[in-house]
This record gives sequence, C-alpha cells and structure tokens, in this order.
Amino acid sequence: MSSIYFIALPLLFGFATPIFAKFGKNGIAYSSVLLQASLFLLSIQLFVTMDKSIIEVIAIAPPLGIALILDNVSIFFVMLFTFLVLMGSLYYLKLREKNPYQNEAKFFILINMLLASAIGLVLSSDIFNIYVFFEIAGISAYILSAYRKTPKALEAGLKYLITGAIASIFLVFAIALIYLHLGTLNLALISQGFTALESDIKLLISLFLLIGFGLKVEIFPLNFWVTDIYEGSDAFTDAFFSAVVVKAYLFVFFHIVYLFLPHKEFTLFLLYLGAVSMLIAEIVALRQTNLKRLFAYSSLGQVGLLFVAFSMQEAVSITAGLYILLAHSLAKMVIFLSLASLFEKYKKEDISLFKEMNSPFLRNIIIISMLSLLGIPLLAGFVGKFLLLKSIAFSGLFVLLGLLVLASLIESVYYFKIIGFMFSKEERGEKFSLSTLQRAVLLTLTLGIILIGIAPFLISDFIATASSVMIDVRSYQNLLLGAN
Amino acid sequence: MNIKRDISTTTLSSFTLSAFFVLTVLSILLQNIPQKLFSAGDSLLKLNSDQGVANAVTTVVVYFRGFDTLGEIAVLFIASFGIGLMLTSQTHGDKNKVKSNFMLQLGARLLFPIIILFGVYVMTFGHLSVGGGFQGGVIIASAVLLMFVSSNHFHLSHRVVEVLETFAGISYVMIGLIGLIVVDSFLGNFLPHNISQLGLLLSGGIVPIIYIIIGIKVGSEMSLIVQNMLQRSDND
Amino acid sequence: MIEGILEYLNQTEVIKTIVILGSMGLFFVGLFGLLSQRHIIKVFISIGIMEIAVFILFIGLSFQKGLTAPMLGDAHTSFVQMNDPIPHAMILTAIVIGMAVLALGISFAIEYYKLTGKNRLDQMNEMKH
Amino acid sequence: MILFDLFLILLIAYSVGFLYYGLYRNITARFQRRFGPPITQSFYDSIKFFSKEDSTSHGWMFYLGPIIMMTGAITTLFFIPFFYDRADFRGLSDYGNLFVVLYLLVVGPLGNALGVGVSGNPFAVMGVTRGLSRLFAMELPFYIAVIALISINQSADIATIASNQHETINAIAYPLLFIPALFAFIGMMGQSPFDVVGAPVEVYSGPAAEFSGKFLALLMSQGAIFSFAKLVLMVNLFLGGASGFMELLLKTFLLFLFVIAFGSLYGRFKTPQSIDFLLKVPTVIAIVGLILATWS
Amino acid sequence: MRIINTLLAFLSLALLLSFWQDNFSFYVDLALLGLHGVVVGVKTSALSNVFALLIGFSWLMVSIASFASKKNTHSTLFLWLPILSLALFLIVYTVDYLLFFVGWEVMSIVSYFILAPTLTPKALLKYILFAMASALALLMGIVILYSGAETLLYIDANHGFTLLSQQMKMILVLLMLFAFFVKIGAIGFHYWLVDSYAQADDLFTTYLSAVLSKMGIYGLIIFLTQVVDIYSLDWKILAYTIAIIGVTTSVIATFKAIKEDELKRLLAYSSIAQLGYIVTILAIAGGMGGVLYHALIHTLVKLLLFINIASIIALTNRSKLSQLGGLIYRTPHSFVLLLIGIIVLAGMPPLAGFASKYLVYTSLLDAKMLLILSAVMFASVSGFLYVYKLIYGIYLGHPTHKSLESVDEVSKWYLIPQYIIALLLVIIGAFPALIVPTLNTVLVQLHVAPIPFETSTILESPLGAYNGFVVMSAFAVIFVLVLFFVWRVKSKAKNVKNRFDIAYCGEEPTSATPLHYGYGMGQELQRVGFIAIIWKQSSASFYNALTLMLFSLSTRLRKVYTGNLASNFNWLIIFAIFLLCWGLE
Repeated sequence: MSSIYFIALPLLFGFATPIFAKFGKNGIAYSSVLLQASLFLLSIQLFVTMDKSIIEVIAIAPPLGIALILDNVSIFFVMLFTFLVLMGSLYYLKLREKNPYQNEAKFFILINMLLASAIGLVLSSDIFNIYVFFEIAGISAYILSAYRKTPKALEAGLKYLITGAIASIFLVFAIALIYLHLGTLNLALISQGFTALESDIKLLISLFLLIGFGLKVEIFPLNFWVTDIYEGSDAFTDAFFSAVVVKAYLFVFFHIVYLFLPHKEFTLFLLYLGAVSMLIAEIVALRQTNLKRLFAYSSLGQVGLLFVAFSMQEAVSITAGLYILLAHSLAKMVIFLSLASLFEKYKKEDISLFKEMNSPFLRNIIIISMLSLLGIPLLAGFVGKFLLLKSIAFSGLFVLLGLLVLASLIESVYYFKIIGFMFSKEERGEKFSLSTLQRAVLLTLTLGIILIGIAPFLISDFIATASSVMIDVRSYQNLLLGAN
Repeated sequence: MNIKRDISTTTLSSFTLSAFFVLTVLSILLQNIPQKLFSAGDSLLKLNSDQGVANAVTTVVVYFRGFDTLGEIAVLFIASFGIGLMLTSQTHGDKNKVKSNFMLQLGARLLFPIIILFGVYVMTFGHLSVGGGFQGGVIIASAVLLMFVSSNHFHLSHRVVEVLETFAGISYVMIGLIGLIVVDSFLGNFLPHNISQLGLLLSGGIVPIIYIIIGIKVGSEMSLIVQNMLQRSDND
Repeated sequence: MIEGILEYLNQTEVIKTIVILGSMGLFFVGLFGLLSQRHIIKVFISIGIMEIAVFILFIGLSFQKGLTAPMLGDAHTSFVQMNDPIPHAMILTAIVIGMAVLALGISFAIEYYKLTGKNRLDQMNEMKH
Repeated sequence: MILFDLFLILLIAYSVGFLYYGLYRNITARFQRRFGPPITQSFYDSIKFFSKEDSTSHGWMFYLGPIIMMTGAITTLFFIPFFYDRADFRGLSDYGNLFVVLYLLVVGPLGNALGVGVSGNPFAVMGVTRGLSRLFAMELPFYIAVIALISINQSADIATIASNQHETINAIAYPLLFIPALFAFIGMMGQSPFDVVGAPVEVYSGPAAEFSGKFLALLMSQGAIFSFAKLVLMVNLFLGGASGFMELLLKTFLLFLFVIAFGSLYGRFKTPQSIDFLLKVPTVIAIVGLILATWS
Repeated sequence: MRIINTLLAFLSLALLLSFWQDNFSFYVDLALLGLHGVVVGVKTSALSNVFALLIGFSWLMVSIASFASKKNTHSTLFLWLPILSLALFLIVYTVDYLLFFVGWEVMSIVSYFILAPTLTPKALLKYILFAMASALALLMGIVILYSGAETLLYIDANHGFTLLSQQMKMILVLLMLFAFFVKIGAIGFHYWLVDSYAQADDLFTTYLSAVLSKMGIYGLIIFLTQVVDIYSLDWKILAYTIAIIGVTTSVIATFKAIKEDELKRLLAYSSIAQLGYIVTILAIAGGMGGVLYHALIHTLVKLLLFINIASIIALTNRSKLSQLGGLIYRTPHSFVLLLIGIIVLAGMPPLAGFASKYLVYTSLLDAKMLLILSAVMFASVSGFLYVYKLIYGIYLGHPTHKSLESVDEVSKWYLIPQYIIALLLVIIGAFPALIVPTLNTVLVQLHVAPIPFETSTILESPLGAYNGFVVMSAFAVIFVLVLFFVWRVKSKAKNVKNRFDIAYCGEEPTSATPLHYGYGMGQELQRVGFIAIIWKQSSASFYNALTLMLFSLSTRLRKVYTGNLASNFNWLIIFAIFLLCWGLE
C-alpha cells in the first residue's frame, strides 16, 4: 500500500462530491465517514506492516521531484489525524440532525481536504509542496471558520484569511530565497546546503520561515488572531483546528527547524518564546468567560508547551512533546466536541453554561480531559509533562522549569474554576443526553486518554522510535537522497 | 506644513516601520545577490526530453511537480466553492440593471466562440508552446466574463459546469492513481512518451491530457467564481 | 551615451539590482498599505501587491542573462542554454493560489459588509470581551 | 510501706495546708488592721461541711468536678518529693518527673471547670474563662523558668534539681528565673494581683455558691492540699529543697508569707491586664534569664 | 456501597496486620518510557507500615461511623474513599518519588471530588489551587532532584542531592518544604485548610484531619531524613527555620482556634497546631520518635473528636458552639468520649496525649532548643482554652434551643469507633512504651537513635522517665477513693428539675435569659496586644492581593488578543525588525 492514498483519496472524494451527493442527503455523510474509516484502517495496516521508512516517489525521484516520506514519526501523525477526523465525522453524523451546516456536501469536502492537507504537510519532503498543502489547509480552514455566515464567523474567517495570506507571502518569500541561493526545493538538500549560506541570508530565511509558520503554529507574538478565530468559528470546527491543523503545522515547523536551523541560539530563543507564550496565554485565560475563547487560550498555552518540548532538540523531550501532543489532541477533541453539543442544547457559550449543564456523562469526560491537560498522573497528559520537565531539568534550564510550573499552576486556576462550576449547587437546566454514537465517540477518545495515562508503555516504544527518527536529520537525508 | 495635521500618526508609524523593515531586507538582498548555480531546474531540463514535451515549463508543472499542481487545483476548487457558499445565498435579481445595448450583446456573442476557441487552443497546445491549461482556462473564463458583462440575461448552466468540473477533478486524480498502478508512481507517465514524437500534438504521454483537464477545471472554476461574484454584485 | 547606459544596464548585476530595488519598492508599498490602511479591500490590495512583489523578485532573480525560455522552438532543438523552468512553474502555482485566496477573501468581505455594514479592519470587533 | 508513706504525706499536707490557710486569714486580717478567725477555724469549717447536706445538684458531672479536683491535688502532691536526700516522703516521685507534675497542676482547674460548666451558672463559667485565660499567661514564665532549670540540671527529676542546689540555691543563682517564677507562683496561689479568678465579690455566685455541703468541703480541702503541694514544689525548685521537716516548713512558710504579703500590698488586675502583665514583664525577664542561664 | 467500603477497609487493615513483619517489594524499570535506568516500585518498611496502619485504621473507623446515617448520604464519599486510600497506600509504600508524586496527585484530585459536592465554590477553588501548587512544587522538586541523582529512588536521592549546586539545593529544599507545608497547613499556607475542613462532609473531615495531613508529615520525614540529611551540621539553619515555622504555626493556630465558634473550624485550627508540634521536632535529631508518636496519637484523637462532632452535628443539625449546649445528660456517652478526647488533645497525664507531649518536650530540651520549647509549651497550655471551650460549648452550660432538650444519644455506629479509639488511648496512656518497640524499628530504619525501652509502662527519655501505669493507677485509685469517700459521706441532695435553678444574681432566670455564655470565651483576649494582632492578621489579604494582581495582569495582557489586526500587524513588523536587528548583531 502506498502513502499517497491518504492525500489522493480525500482529494478524489472532494472532486467527486457531486456524484456522492446524488445518493441523497446521507450519501455524502456516510461515504465521507467510510472514506475516513478506510484511511484510518489503512494507516493502521501501514503501521503494522511497516518495518522501515517508506519513501513514495511522485513522478520523479527526489531530490528533483516530490516524494512522500512515511517514517515512524509521520505514521504517528497520520494515524492520529485520521483517527481524530474519523471520530469528529462520526460525531457530526448525529450532531447534524440537530444543527446541520447549510450545504453539507461542501462541509464534508472541507473536512476531507483538511485531512488531506494535514497529512500532506506531514509527509511531504519538498518545501514548495509543503507550501501548497499549507495553502490547502489554510483555505479549507478559512471557509470552515466562516461557514456559519454569522457576523462573528465571517469576522473570524476574514481575520484568519488575512493573517493566513500574510503568512503565505512570507513563506513564499522564504522559499524563493532558498531556491535562489540553493537551487533546490528538496528538504534534505536544503538542510545540507543551509549551513554554508551567508549568515545574513540565513537570518532572512529563518526570519521569514518563522513568521510564515509562526503565524500558523500560534506562537506568542504571532498568535494575536487565534482566539478570535476560535471564538468566531463553530466549536465543532475548533476541534479540528486545535487537534489536527495546528499539530500538522507544528510538526512541519519543527521538522524544518531540525533540518535547517539546529542552532543552539535559535532553538533557545524558540524555547523561551514557547514558555512566554504559555505563560501569557494562561494568564489571559484567567478572566475569560467565553468557553471557546477560553479553550483557545488553553490551546495557545499547550502549543507553547509543545514549543518548549520540541525546541529542546533531544530525543527525550521530543518523546515528551509527542506524548503531550497526543494527549492534547485527544483532550481538545473531547472538549470541543462536547461543547458543540452543549452550545447547541443550551444556546449559550458563556462559562456559566457549566452551571446549567445537566449531563453527568459529559461532565465526567470533560473533567477527565481537563485533568489530562493539566498533567494529572494516570491520565495521558502526565507522561509527556513529566518527561519534558525531566529533560528541561537535565539541561539545567531551571528558570524555564519554574516558568512552566508557574504557567501550569495558573492553568489549573481556570480549569478548576470550570470544574467548580460543574459541581455548583445551583439549579440545573434540562437533562441532556447524547445519542449512543456520540457517546461512543467521546468515550473512545476518553478511554484513549485514560489508557495512555495508565499504561504509557503500550505506545512508549513506538513514540520513542518516532522521536528518535524525528531528530535524526542524517538518516532523513540519507533516506531522501539515497533513493536517487 | 503642519505634519501633525496633514499626516496621521498611523501613517507616520506605518511608514517608518515598513520603510525600516524593507530597507533592512533590501540591504541584505543587495549584499547577497544570488549567483547562478546548478539547480534542480537544470537537472530537470536534462530529463525533460525523455518526456517528449517541447515546453519544459509544462513538463515541470504537469509532470515533475504535478503533485503541486494537483494541490493548486484543489485550492482553486475549494476557493471556488467557498465563494459559492458565501455569495449564493442571495437570489440574483436584475431589477435596477440598465438593459445593455443590442450591439454590445451581439458583439459579445460573436466574440464569445472565438475566445473560447482561443482558450481551447492555448490549452491543447500547452505542451508544445507558450500557454497551457491555466492560461487557457482563464481565457475561457474571460469569455464567460465578457458574456456576463454584456448581457444581463446570461446565465451559466450550473449543471454543465458542475459536470465539467467533477469530470476534470476526478479524472486528474484517477490518472494519478492509474499511474500509481501502472508505473508504480503517482501521476506517473504511463502513456507512451517518446522523444521521437517531440513536437507532435499527441506527444508527451499524459502531460497534454492532464493539462487539458487542468484547463477545464480552471475554466469552470474561474467561470463559477466570476458568476458568483457578478450575481452577488448585482444587488449592491 | 544612451548605448553606454544601456550597456551598463545590461550587466547581470545591475539588472538584478534593479529587480531587487523595484520589487522591494513594491513590497514596501504593499507593506505600508497593509499597516496604514484599514479598509478591508485596501488591505487585500496591499496583500496582492506584496505577493506580486515577491513573485517579481523570484522570477527576476532566477532569470539568467543570455539564456532563452525553456521551450523548444525553431531556434532551439535541445534543452540546453535555457532558463530554469522551476521558478516559472512555482510562480504559476503561487499566482493561482494567491488569486484564489484573495477572491475568497473578497467574497468574505462582501458577505461581511452585507451582514454588518462594516468594511474596516478596526471595526471588526464582534468579539470584545 | 509506700502506702503508709503516701498516707503520711497526705496527712501532713492536709494539716499543714489548713494551718497555712488559717495563718493566711490571720495575717491578711492583720494587714487590714483587724483580727482574723482562729487558726484552726478553716479546718473545723471543712469538717463541718463534710457533715452538711448539699442542697442542689446538676447531675453526676457536677459531682465529678470537685472529685477530679481533689484527685488532681492529691496526685500532684504524691509526685512531689518532700525531701531531696531522704528515702521516705518521696511519694510516687520516682515514677514521674517535673513534666508530669507540671501537667498534674492543671488537672485540678480543668476538673473544676467541668464541674462548674455543667452547673449552668453563667458567672461560674465566667470565672472558669478567666481562670483558663490567666492560666496560660501564668504558666508561660513559670514554664520558661522550669525549662531552664531542667536544662541546667540535665534532669527532669525534682529531687535531683533540689539536691543540686546545696551550694547556692537557685533563687540566688538564677534570680532572673526565680522572679518570673515567683510572679507566676503568686498567680497559681490565687493571690493578688492575679486573683480575679476566684474574686469573691464579683463572682460571689461562682463555683463556691453552686457547691455546698461535702463538695464545698472537698473544694476547701483540695485547696489546702494543693497549696501545700505547690509550695513544696517551689521550694524544691528554687529554694534548695529540704532535708528535714523543720527546713521544709520554714521554707514553705517563708514563701507563703511572702506571697500573701505581696498579695496584700497590691490591688487586683483585671483579666486582660493580668495576662498582659504576665506575658510582658515576667515572660521577658524569664526569657532573658533563660538565655543567660543556659548560654554556653 | 458503604458495606463494600467497610469490607475493603477491614480487609486492608487485616492484610496489613497479618503481613506486618513480612518484607515485600516490587520494582519496575521505566526504560520503556525513555527514563533509562529509572526504577520505580513499592516496598514494605517499618515506616511505611506505621503510616499504612494509620491509614487503614482511620479508613475503617470512618467507614464504621458511616453506618450511622440511615440514608446513603455519603455515597460519593464511599465511592471515592477506597481509591483515595489506595493512593495513600501508594504514597507510603513507594520507594521512589515518581510513584510518590502519582499518589500525591491522585490524593489531591480524589479529595477534590469528595469535597466538591459540599464545599462552596470559593473554598473548593482554594483547596484545589493549594493542592495543585503543592503538587507542582513537588513535581518541580522531584525533577530537580532527579536531574542530580538520575534516579528517583529515595535511597539514591541523597547522593544525587549532594551533587546539586548549593543554590539548587536551596531551591529544591524550599520547593519541597512548600509542597509539604501546604498539605500540613503550616502557617501562611493554611488558607485553604480551614474552609475545606469546615465545609467537607463531616466524616470526610475526620479522614482529612486524621490521615491526609499526615501525608505531609510522611513526605517531610522522607525528604528531610533520606534526601537532605537535615541533622547534619550543614543544614542547621534550615533545621532551626523549620522548627520556628512549626512552633509559629502552633502558637498562631492555637489562638485562631480559641476564637473560633464553629466546631469543625476550631478543630481544623487545632489540627494545624498539633501538626505544628510535629514539624517543630521533626527538625531535631532526637525528635523522630516524638514525631511518630505524636502523629499516631494525633491521628487517633482527631478521629475520635471529629467522629464525635460529626455525630453531634448529625444529631442536632447545628455546627456552632453558640447554637449548641447542655447536651451532657442527653448524650452522656458522647460526652465522656469527647472528654477523653480533649484530655488527650490537651496532653494531660493519665492518658496517651501526655506521652507524646512528653517526647516532644524532652526531645526539644535535649536539643537545647529552649526558647522554642517555651513557645511549644505556651501553645500547648493555651490549647486548654479551646479544648475546654469545645466541651463546654457542646455539652455543658445551657441548651440554646428547645430542640436540644429532647434529643437522644447518638447512633451506636458513631459510638463504636469512638469507644475503640478511646480504649486505645487509655491503654497507650497506661502503657506509654507499648508502641515504642514498633517505633524503634522505624527509627532504626531512618538511622536515628531509638527511644530507650525497658518495659511497656515506662516511657524513657534522655531527661528522665515516667511510669505511665503508676500515674494512671495513682490517679485512678485516688479518684476511686475520693469518690468512695464522698459517696459514703451521708447526703441527700435533690436533683434540680429545672435547669434555671441556679444562683443567678439572686434572680430566677427564664428561658429568655441568655445563659449559654461559654461559647464566647477567650474573646477578652482581644485586649491583649499580640493576640489581637494574630486575630486580625490573616493570610487571606495576601492571597487576595495576589489574585487581584494576577487578574489585573490578565486584563492587561488581554490587549495582546484584542483581535485588532491593524495594530497587530504593526507589532508583527516590530517583532520582525527586532529579530532582524538581533540576528544582525
């Protein structure tokens, strides 16, 4: 089997939507879910059968052409993304009965395009190809966030689009400079030639890459737009933004950092940028009352944490980063999906929603997710957090350690404020129960959180390999160039 | 001149900031003007003749970097239906519209097939000379635009466009997948492509086919965008 | 005199300098517009200008004096002494993408204006908490 | 043997206690330029009360109060040796030490408080409150002094502390410990200026009014025994102890005399005043004394 | 649910006792997680057995008491209690800091869920924030320690600790102390404790006070003896600081307790004060015996007192001293049990409380910490006030409401555990050295000097011994003799039928006359300077200011996310220019 299916099939599905739409109202929905399920199974099958990295050549072998590289770390992301998108789609199957999107076919196309582009970002080994997927992901996300066509949603879409456009200008600028000075677009060749460049040009390229990707990965001075987007968009789409899109950008960004710019100074800068990002986001979140915005801040904080983890450039910290990423994706998926149902039911997005909420099931899984985000032991978040703190301490960055711990403490303030609301003794609203399918989806995700927390050794081998592959620039270069 | 009155603070600060930024970038760029070096493009040029395509840019666009183009088509596709999503909610009405001149309508109708023909030509000969699917597609869309501008009764059959669009999109991916099966590479050139056929219309294997598909796709998407925007702007 | 100037201008270095100066000038215009203008359409125009500036820079700098377009023709029967085709292809792709994004943006702006009557960036404050 | 010893101790304490009480009444009377009752009057009173009926009862806890007080007083007495160098009249002091005694000193007041509390008499409770409030203020300087002594002697055994003073008595060797301890002791003896607890006028209807008959007698008897026990303790700690009855009686009497003389000279503090005073002057002195005495 | 819970508690206690002497250990290598060479595991040891005994016993007692209420009112509690106890067992049995942390966090979170239904939102938030702060400080400390030792086992931690720089050592010590002091509720960090204790489910308060606070002590013992080696000369200043913190905690908490009107708040402060003594002597080499002894006694007595109070609250639905009173003849069993409890709490001789106080005092004397000892004794004596206030306010004086005059004795399910505990306290009082051999095994394990031991009746100390049996029997015999004497003396008192039959200024009070005075006792101390200061000052103002600061910071930083793109692009370019200039440097 080939990794190209992860991209080609969703695209095909997208182009072929009018045909599927002929099968009635549910045809498109079920076929979309079927597609995602088969992609997920495919990824599992690839994972099981894969004994070494698979390089998928498109048209012409690298370094001249584009190749998709499926190694231990990208299969992790592929599995994660397909799984999350599948879960989200399954959830939507029921959500649409109450609150459907207008012109649903387009909605499913967007979700699939998002999936394809996220996977493309992760797999691609060509920087211009990455730019193309960057744009596909971007444009799908813009439309998704404006989909409801309310003033808020449109504002969010516009803001997202404008910042995205600026990001892509800087990214193209960086790619142009890279091509002009190195004559190649292949990541491996660039990484070989990059160190030999003039320092000024290196600076310019890294600055433009930082701005281009930084705007998308939501790092501190460049994340001014994020919260508005989350607030304006539907909670359901926020789930994808937070759990899938950002993660794909993040992986690409750090993949590029490892390949091009493994300077100690630069990564140290990123390290503190991440810590500051986390701290600021958590502090701002303290006073937030809009739930979507609140969890957007929380996402920003977690991205800061991930930034710290990946900037450490050690196998252990990357392992930690992957654990955190996994835990965060699962938890945010649970939270935003639940919020989507809750908003629809109680017609409010305020934090006091949780006082009114009357659904023990949702309460419990949201609490578990939030505790996992806080890094409570026996839940998924702890493993990563502990490994990260450990590797920070081993590097002697104790100030950073303090900053992160402080940020975590502040984070716990508003999480527990919310949990406190859930236990409030005020009068509850109507009893609210989800359909079986939705429960099953949320339960699956939550069980994932608990399982990883209790038995991290189930996946620890895999993740450790993934992280060592991710940081191993040399073997990536060999893989990509050796195929020639 | 009173600076404070004539130039707002915003303007001044924006000017300073952008000037400073651009000047810094400029100075770096001027100090490091790139020298010609052996690039991937040169290697591709060498490989180009194997594909039997006269226009190297076309080979690069459609074949060597065909995957990018597929993505690009996807972007266009998404943007097009995004615009459709945004702008079709209003019914298009032409109440206040001034009826256009008969001569204008007639001229436009006369020009329309010619432009379309030109577009098809550009599309079809993309692998041989200057031109290609994108250019051809846009030319076709411009013909549609002309019709829209000249006549307020012109309406693009949504059904036809949709069929074209769907057909183009599906066949693009399908060709890629067939390549995967036949020559074990997505978008692989599985049709005969011989250097001896260089310059013929039927040369270059899948390259012209894909470029035509791209042309259809771009043409229909652009026409749709034009239609959506125009219909929407009627009400403004 | 004029020939001298033309000869001077025909040097690779000088051409590239002019390209850089021109494109960065364009980039400056776009950036200034982005920073100083508040109207959404003007912002889009600024973004468009910046994009174009980058494209021009790329194409301009990847051009080599004395090489022809990468295409066989009457005079050229083999793929030698030709310009690099990749920048062309890249810019072709980037232009279409940029166009698509801007078109989408404009449709957003139109719809937003329809709904709220606002057309300026600094008026977009639905989400002030 | 030991039972006989204990019986003798109790007997002596009982009689000497009442003797001192009688003397106290006489001497105070003389201070106030009047004549007091006969010395044995209190003793007879207590005997008489034992034979009287008690009029009211507030249940069993009400009765237990005086009994606990009595028990506390007697137990305290038993754990204080009369003489530092004699095998007899040591009571149970070999089985306990100064810490035990310090805590046993509090048992009485607590029993009192319980018994009084159950009577439901608000004035009685007021007295208890005052007593307990004063208690901790009073104990602080005393404890500091005692801690210093234990630390100096490296022993919490009373007899050892007493016997270690054969050269200089602690009162002279460590005046800064003795003075605060004396202040506290005045309070413990219920003398002015710290006698607001048992103040007969303000709290006329306090404990004494609720208890009658044999319980009043019990209270009086335990008062006498307890006073004597405290005197002996003080003598042992600061005045060099005693090796014979005469010495013991002399020293305790002198101390007693001093206390009542002091009490007669000064007016009465209000509760907060006395707490304030005790926590300031004697405590500070005691801390200074503690530091000076144990500085090494 | 209750039955299962009780069975589990009983089972764990039985298991514990039957395998008391056996050594059991279980280790796991964490190389799988990227923690190479890190081994975690559990192992039985004397110290952990002692603390596990406390946990198991308290769990059983609380479970038994839970049968009192007819309805299953504590259902959440008994769902969580086994998990909580499991976490606590994990804390005491683990041999490494990773599992310790896991247990610690689970303990905090599970307690949170137990507390959540009953606490006010503010108190709940306070509780969890302090718990989280404690856990995070602990985590940070563990990680720092780990970076030195490269292993998380306690036994290697000391070596790793010595490898750290002096500055890091100090930070580590401060972090760990913070973590444990928060749990103990040392002064300044007790902000959360009192509210949580007061508002928690009555039975859970028992568990909180008896067991959860001991976990802080356990953590301190492990950290200070195994890791830091607090008794070495290098850490003399730290030891003094800890002692001073401990004694300050005791003094302040004692006076705070005196002022309290609410039963559970009063006992909460009392808990803080008692733990203060433990912290004080934890800092001195000879004090470990006292620490363990006092921890044990305090656990027992707090179980007794809180169960007693829970029973009273359940009986009367009142939880304030000013609303209770005069229950002595309605609930005589409870009264006697509370009396035993407060005698132990006050540390009065015949009962077990004196033994632990004795060890506290003598170890302080032995360490020549005389001023601290004075303060400890001062706090201890001041404690009489609140102790008396407690028993007076509930049982003595006058009932403040008609309903109090017609209640019956509390449920036997409340009385059974109390009697068991009271019996234990009496036995330990008579045989104070009975548990010394057990404690000595712990002391040997911790490499400190054991308590001298000859017979179970004599509690030895460097400054002299006392014979608990003689003291108790003397007291008992004299008591019986006096009782007998008084009983024999002829009298025929008539019991007052009317409780207003008291000598009240010569007047006959009526039910309108306020007679229940004692609940307010101690208020006059207001006029004593330093006590007034203690009462007026509260850490609340500090934490409020902190919150306010944080929130205003939050408001300011919110401006980053105004969503005004126009200005944000300016910032973006400024950021870019800054990076450019920085990079060009």
